[in-house]
Amino acid sequence: MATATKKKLVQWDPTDVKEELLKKYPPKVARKRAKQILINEALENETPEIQANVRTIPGIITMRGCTYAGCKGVIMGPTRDIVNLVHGPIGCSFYAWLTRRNQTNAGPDGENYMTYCFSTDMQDSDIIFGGEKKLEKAIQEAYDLFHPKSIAVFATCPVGLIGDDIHTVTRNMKEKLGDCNVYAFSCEGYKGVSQSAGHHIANNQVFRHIVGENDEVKPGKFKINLLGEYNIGGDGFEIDRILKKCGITNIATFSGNSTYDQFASAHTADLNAVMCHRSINYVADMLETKYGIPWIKVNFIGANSTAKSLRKIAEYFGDKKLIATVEKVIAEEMPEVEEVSKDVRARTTGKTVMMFVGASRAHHYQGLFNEMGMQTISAGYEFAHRDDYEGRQVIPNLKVDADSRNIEEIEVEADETRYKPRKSAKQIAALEEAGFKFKDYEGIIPDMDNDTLVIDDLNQYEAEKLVELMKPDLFCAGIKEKFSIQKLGVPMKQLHSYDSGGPYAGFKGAINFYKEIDRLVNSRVWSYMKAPWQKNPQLSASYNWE
Amino acid sequence: MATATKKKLVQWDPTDVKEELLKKYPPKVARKRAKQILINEALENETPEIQANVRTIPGIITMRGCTYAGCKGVIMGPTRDIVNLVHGPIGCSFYAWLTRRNQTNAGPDGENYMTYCFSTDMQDSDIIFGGEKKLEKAIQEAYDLFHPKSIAVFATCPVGLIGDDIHTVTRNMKEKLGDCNVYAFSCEGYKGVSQSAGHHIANNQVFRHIVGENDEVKPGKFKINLLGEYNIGGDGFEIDRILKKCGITNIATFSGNSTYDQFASAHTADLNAVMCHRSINYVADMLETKYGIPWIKVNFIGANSTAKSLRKIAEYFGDKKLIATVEKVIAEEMPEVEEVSKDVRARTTGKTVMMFVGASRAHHYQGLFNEMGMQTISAGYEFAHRDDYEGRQVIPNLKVDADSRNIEEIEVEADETRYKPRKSAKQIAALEEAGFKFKDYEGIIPDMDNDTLVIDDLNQYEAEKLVELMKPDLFCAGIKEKFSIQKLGVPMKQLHSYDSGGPYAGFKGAINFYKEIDRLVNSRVWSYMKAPWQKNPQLSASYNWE
Amino acid sequence: MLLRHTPEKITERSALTINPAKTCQPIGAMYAALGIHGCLPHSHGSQGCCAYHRSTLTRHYKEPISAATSSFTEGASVFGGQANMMQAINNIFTVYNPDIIAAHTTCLSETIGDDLKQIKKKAEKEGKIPEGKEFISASTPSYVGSHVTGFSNMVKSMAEMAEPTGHKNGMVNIIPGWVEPSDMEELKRITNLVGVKHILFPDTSGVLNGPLSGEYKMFPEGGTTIKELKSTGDSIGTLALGEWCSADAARYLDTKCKVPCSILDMPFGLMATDRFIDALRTVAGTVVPEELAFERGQLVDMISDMHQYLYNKKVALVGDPDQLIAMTEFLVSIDMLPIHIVTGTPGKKFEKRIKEITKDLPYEVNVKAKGDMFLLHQWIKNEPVDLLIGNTYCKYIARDEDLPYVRWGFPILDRQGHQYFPTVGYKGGLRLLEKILGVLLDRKDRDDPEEQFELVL
Amino acid sequence: MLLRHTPEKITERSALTINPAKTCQPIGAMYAALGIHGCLPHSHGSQGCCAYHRSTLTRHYKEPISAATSSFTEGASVFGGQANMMQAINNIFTVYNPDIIAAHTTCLSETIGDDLKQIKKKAEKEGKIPEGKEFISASTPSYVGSHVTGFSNMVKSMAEMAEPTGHKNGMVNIIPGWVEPSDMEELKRITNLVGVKHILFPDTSGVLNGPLSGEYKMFPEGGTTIKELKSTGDSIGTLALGEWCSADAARYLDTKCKVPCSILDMPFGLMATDRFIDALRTVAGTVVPEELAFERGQLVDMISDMHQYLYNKKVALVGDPDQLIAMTEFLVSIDMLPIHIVTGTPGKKFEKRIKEITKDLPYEVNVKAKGDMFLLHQWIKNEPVDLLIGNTYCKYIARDEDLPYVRWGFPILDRQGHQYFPTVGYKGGLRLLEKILGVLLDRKDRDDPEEQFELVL
Repeated sequence: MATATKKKLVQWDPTDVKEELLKKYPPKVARKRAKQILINEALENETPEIQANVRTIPGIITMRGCTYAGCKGVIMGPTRDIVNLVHGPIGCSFYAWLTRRNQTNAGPDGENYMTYCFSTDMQDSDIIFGGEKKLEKAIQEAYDLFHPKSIAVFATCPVGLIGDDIHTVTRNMKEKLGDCNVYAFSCEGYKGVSQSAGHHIANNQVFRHIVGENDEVKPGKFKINLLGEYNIGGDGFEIDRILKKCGITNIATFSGNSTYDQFASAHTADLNAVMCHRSINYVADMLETKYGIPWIKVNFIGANSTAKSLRKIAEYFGDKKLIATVEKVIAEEMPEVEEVSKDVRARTTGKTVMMFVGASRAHHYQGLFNEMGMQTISAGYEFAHRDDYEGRQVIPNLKVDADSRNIEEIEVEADETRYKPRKSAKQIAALEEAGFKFKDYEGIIPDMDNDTLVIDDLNQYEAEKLVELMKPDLFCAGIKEKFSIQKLGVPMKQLHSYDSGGPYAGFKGAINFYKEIDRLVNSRVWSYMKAPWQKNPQLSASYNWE
Repeated sequence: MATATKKKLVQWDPTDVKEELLKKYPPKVARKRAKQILINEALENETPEIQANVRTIPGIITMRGCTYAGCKGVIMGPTRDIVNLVHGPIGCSFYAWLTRRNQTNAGPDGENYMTYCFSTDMQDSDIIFGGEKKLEKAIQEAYDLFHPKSIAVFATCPVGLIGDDIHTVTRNMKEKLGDCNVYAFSCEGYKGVSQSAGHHIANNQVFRHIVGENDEVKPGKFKINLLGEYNIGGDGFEIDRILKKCGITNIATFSGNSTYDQFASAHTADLNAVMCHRSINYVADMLETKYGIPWIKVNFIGANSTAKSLRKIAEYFGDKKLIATVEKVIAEEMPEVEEVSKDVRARTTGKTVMMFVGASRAHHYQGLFNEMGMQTISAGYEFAHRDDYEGRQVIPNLKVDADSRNIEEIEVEADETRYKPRKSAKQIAALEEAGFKFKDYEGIIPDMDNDTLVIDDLNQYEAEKLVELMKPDLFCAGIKEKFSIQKLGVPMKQLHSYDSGGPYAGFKGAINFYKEIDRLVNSRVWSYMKAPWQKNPQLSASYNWE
Repeated sequence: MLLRHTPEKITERSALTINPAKTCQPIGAMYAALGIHGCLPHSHGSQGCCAYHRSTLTRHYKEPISAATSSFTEGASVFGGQANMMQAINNIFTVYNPDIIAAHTTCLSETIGDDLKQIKKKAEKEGKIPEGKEFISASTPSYVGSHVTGFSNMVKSMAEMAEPTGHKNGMVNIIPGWVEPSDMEELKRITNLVGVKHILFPDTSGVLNGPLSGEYKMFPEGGTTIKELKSTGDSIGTLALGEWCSADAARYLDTKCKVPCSILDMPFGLMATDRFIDALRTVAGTVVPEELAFERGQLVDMISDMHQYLYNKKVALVGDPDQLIAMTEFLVSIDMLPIHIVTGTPGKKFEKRIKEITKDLPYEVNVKAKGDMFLLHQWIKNEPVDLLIGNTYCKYIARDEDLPYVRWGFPILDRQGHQYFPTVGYKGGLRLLEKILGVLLDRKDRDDPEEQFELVL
Repeated sequence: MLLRHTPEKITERSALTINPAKTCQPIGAMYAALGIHGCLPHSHGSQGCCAYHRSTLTRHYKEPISAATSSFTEGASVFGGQANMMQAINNIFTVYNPDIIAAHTTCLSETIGDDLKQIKKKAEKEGKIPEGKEFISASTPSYVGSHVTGFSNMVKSMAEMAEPTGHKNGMVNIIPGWVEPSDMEELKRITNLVGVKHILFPDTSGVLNGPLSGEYKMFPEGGTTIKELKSTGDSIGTLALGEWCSADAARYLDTKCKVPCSILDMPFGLMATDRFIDALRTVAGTVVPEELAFERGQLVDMISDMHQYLYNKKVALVGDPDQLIAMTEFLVSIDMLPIHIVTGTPGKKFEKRIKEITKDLPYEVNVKAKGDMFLLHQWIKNEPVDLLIGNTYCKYIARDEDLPYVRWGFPILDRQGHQYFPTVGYKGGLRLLEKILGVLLDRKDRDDPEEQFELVL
């Protein structure tokens, strides 16, 4: 296939680029953005500091969404058997209806409400006189129609402002209905500075209202929870396939392809494997404090990371047979992966990519691109905190600002009856001795090359400038960014929804991704930008008859 | 539904109309056409004479097709398990490929070649050096691929001219292949004056090469053949449904939904029921002469005609139980028919129709239209002979012209071993005594009102004039005529292929037809001919704001 | 089954909406604003609204959708969003430099009572709005009406830009309503053919169906210019297409600027297009060219040629009021049977109008305003149809019930064409017929028993 | 199965054609002749030929097709058809009064050696051809070439009407080849946009896509006029679209009238349209307007937006050489894999050209000229495809093999649209993409397991 030939700046100095990005801003904006744009450098045993998780600047076209989106859309969206009822005007529920590509498999006749959109469709009268009665009635109508095991209520902006007490309403309805767990999320869109606050609110309530509800012990020798995996494009299916093949039991995924019962049983697992550090690391902490389940950071994006993560889990359980099985599985899966990567590398090596997504993928996918010989020349997160950039060591000295202050932190302590350390202090020490890292995450910065640009909360204007100046072969972000980038003749891959592709996690996912990126960066279409009469406008003096 | 309001001539004198039709013609053409345009009148025990089955006038846009079309397309087309191989340039075979809507039911795995198109695709070299070798090879290739029980070869124009001896080739191949009956039809398009010659050529060869090939006696108490029914739109299926319900066994249909074996066994039936008099009455005669099977004219178009025909068949067999069953079946079927006809009559009564098709439908369908209260104001045939207009009594004194002379007539005599009169002379006499009519057909003219116009071989120009002058509510002919008529704002129903409808035969067919005609003549679309600004072009002086 | 929990039995719901047939006002205001040349729409609320609207419009058009937001924080929600808006105005003009900002409110800013008109005054006073630049706003509370209402409100704000000079400009204002860029293009083509000088607003053609050429223009060539909008008050009259989408703006120009108006149906199908063209030539005193009569005749021709496949086929429809009214009339006019009709937008007028149009059908017609797709699906389960017409969310019903299905309306997230090929006018009617026939005949080809499989249709 | 006797095993056939991918010359001559204004095509042979051609064209266009025939009898076949032709000429001018008769031969009249040119002389001598009326003829033996050849031969006869005056007329001749009326309309629109004065012949637009208005015109407004045809010899050059359909006429004008010509591919798809437009502006020295660049950009945009659904999809194609060459190039250009390509029309050149276009495909490509649909079906059984493109006869293969299928080519007997919506040019490319994506995505929506069913595509 013909590759579009793009003129690369022979050499670009990152400081020039940064200057370019800031030049046009009003001083106040420029000062703020300067702290969020980092030119990476390797420092002696410390990581350069970046400003993150701060307010979006009004009027600056941002990639970010709101707290409701993070709570209802991201965290609770993928759970199939909970009726997610949005309390508010119709829009918020409509926009979160089936738009995130998190897949679920309810089987031929299992419960699945993900294809449905539930709303109280608040009208002006509700705003004026309050919406609690309507909410109560809506819960009753949902219950009468579907008899679900659980109904979750989500607040949108006006709810908080008019003071509907959704938690009381849901508590009462839970009592009234008896066999249905009803609870609410105060995830009004104006809270926090990004989706991140919504993740937090969602996870807190899941922990508070669902986790621990079912003590029944599930079968399985090596039981883990997978935290921060949302089964976009079937990622979770592929990871579950691999875990199963290794003999590892996944008790609960938070929250891809999940069910109410998985959450309820999460406390019976023996290890928490954290995929997306940002959206859920605090849940891992709480599960450890309350139930004694240790957690480790894993990454199933990229064949090598997948292998590494499997080995890490096996090492944790320290079971010879498990370790052997894991090695066997890796040995089985890798050949096809390597065959395909070898094939595509011929066409992808040396190509450059930029990534600005979420708060883990911009990091995780760098490994996958490396496997294709592609280099990440700039990256950043949409809603991360400093620890996602610099590593967890900065957590203690993160200052809590006005916006974070109101996002509830749950204080948990060991459960009287159910706290049970999965590893003794001695075992833990031994493992750490051997270099095994618990609750450890170093962030994106250390993994990136010197002089690459790390940019937090990149906006539309900066994205366009970056592409113009650095001419990457591929740009990764979300749907809002996709087409303005492609208008510039640069292929754009969505790493939130994966466009139409996936799975990209695990071994088969890696293969899918190699092929998809090969398709994108080598598509003939990028060579069609100009018409012949635009390429050579001057007319041949005489007619060119055959 | 809104009916298009059409201005009818308050009164039209048929002589004026006829004059109008002829006015524009060159004298020679006018003289000829004058004989083919008849103003119907009721005469004392004789029928007015019309000229028919004469040459089409070069340059006058005719509805007629050619001999090949009548032979390959009409007669042999509907037979599913014979490989119909066209010897000639590609076109003739291509145009006869699946275009006639005669349906067949081969079951899930029966032989069915009707969806295929076979041709020798003659090239100039074949024209120059002769095509016999290629034909031979093509037959062999067809045999090797499909091993059919029979292969039929059809000659197109050049074949006769270059003198390919297709009959010798097929005779030899029949011998060579052994288990495959191979024969040919000299149906070059230039023969005769219309499709009619092709019907004749086809039927002769079927009679000569297939009929009588299988003496095995089929089960069944009342065995008939149905002659001249081509299963357009499933007519034959409906007739078979009714016959079966009555306990009458249909041995062979010539040739709708037919198989080679049906033809081969036709001589074992006890009665020939003739639908389309024109295309096949001579086969009925031959079957009687050679095997002693009497024939009667039937008509399954229209519920009343269907009932009449069933009673006639029952009367022929003279079996009490059969007569009772037939009455029972009619009693069962008629209520629904009458209900629907009653419903549509409210919208169709008084509407007028013109019909110019084939050589039986223009006659048969008048009964069906009468059942809807519609009147036929002009009708005629495309390729009929005088007896189809005036009745069989004229046959003896039909003069054979140059074009008919070359269409072979087979001389048959009683079969030494297999001739067996189904009824004794005495029985026949008794039946006739009781008013039962054998081999009788009175033609279309006696069934039509005075002052209606009977027109043979109507052409495009006359059709347009007729519609302009007489403004019928419906016009029936073929695909070539359909859209020029509809452009005039008059709905047009194809009575060759039924457009996309059918079956229209029998009881269920009548119901289908009532509904279809109701749809056509009452469609809203005929009221949309003019735009508002065309209906009232003058502008309101002032702007018409609300 | 994708919608496996939807029961055939219909029970009354007064508080719970399931599978809505509408969304909220702001997205309509944003879409309308994109029909002004050089305009940056602005969402005055928390940033999620803006993100959602941009995403939905992007998925529908596969085009970049630029819009800014006031990014409310909790603080702003308590103390008011004025500061955010002021900051936004400054940043927008500095960084993106649009000709105009078209701001709309949200449930959030409406609930706390922010007044954009007053904020604009303050911005002007403080010189935050540069010389020659414009700022307009519409109040679009999400808890009133629907996306259609928001569209209408922003269009009305455009009309409010009118600056009558007292001298007629010889133009006819045409307010197309919420139709596709391709439809707006076609409306201009038709109007030009009738020889009527006009101002069409809003006009998203050239904005949301743009080329891929290696350049990115945040503000493409297309859109109604500010100059045109200001001159609408001098026009000789206004043709507003669609009572729900366009009437308010037209009536405003009538009352405030004495520009007479006529409210027509959206020109989908034969009759509505006839009326639109007849109105054009009547108000402008021009003659309709043969070319349009020819296109009309082509549509009538295709209706007659294919009538047997359309006749008496039952149809379920869901969408927005103005579109459904015209489509229902079209379906009735081609002898089809629209029997289930739902819009999520409130308005009893709608049900009344549909009942008028369908009064001669030999069938009981279900129609509901402020209904939802859950109800439509239940109606279909109770009385099956031959065809379903609606937006992309209908695909779940279509697959479960195995229905022939034509995508038409907003949003269409899974097929291409709507942004390039019009469905208004006679040519649009041909396209609608082609699509309807396509799915009906595909079904016939799929289901006909082999002995009835047809070569010629 | 509809084609239940078609075996997967491919055996060589040298004498038997099964399910042809072509038909005979005369129908091409008839179609071309309908592209002359006021023309009555005439078939010199037995009346069946004319009946078949009229029926096929009628089923394809759902329009009246008027054509006359010499109605050969057995006698005429022996003694020659001159008398019939003379009689026909007289009757035609008397009864139908066309401006011109365009007669073509058949296998019958060719075999017996009738010479229409000589017959014309006789008719002229005997004053059978009225003052100001024309009679042209083409030799179209059915046993040579295919329907495409017949089309080309009649178009060449049109070129032979050229009467050079010695003064250039500033026009460019454009010979569109066998495309739909809608395509010819679109070619004129594009050419006008580039500002090139032109004579397009033949031109069936306005002839075979006519309106229903209550009137019947045997000779509609459309078609290339005799005056234009006579002046083609004074044009500054000829652009012939399609080697098979249009080159002969162009080369005739070149040799006989010194009108230089350039033979291009038919402008289906991006590249071929690029070349056509570039040739237009080059030969006429004009500038391509932004409007066309915009349309081009829209096509490129849609290719990029939907590339993931097109990429590496295998396609089987059957049709006519010029169309297949352009379509194959288009499919390759959008990263699809055309792997089985059949035309019934003879010509090794065709196979050579297709092999060039597909040389970089990571796939063995089957291509055959003078092939048939039976072979195509066998190829598909041996190497299945994701998409089938061809005329209506493909529907039997599509149903048996359960293939997504786009109707394109001649004849299309069971769907509407081809006569109204072009597939040439950039807009035509958008339509082709819409149709291809439509069937591919419909299949995806049909077959995706429920957990992978997608809202957004």
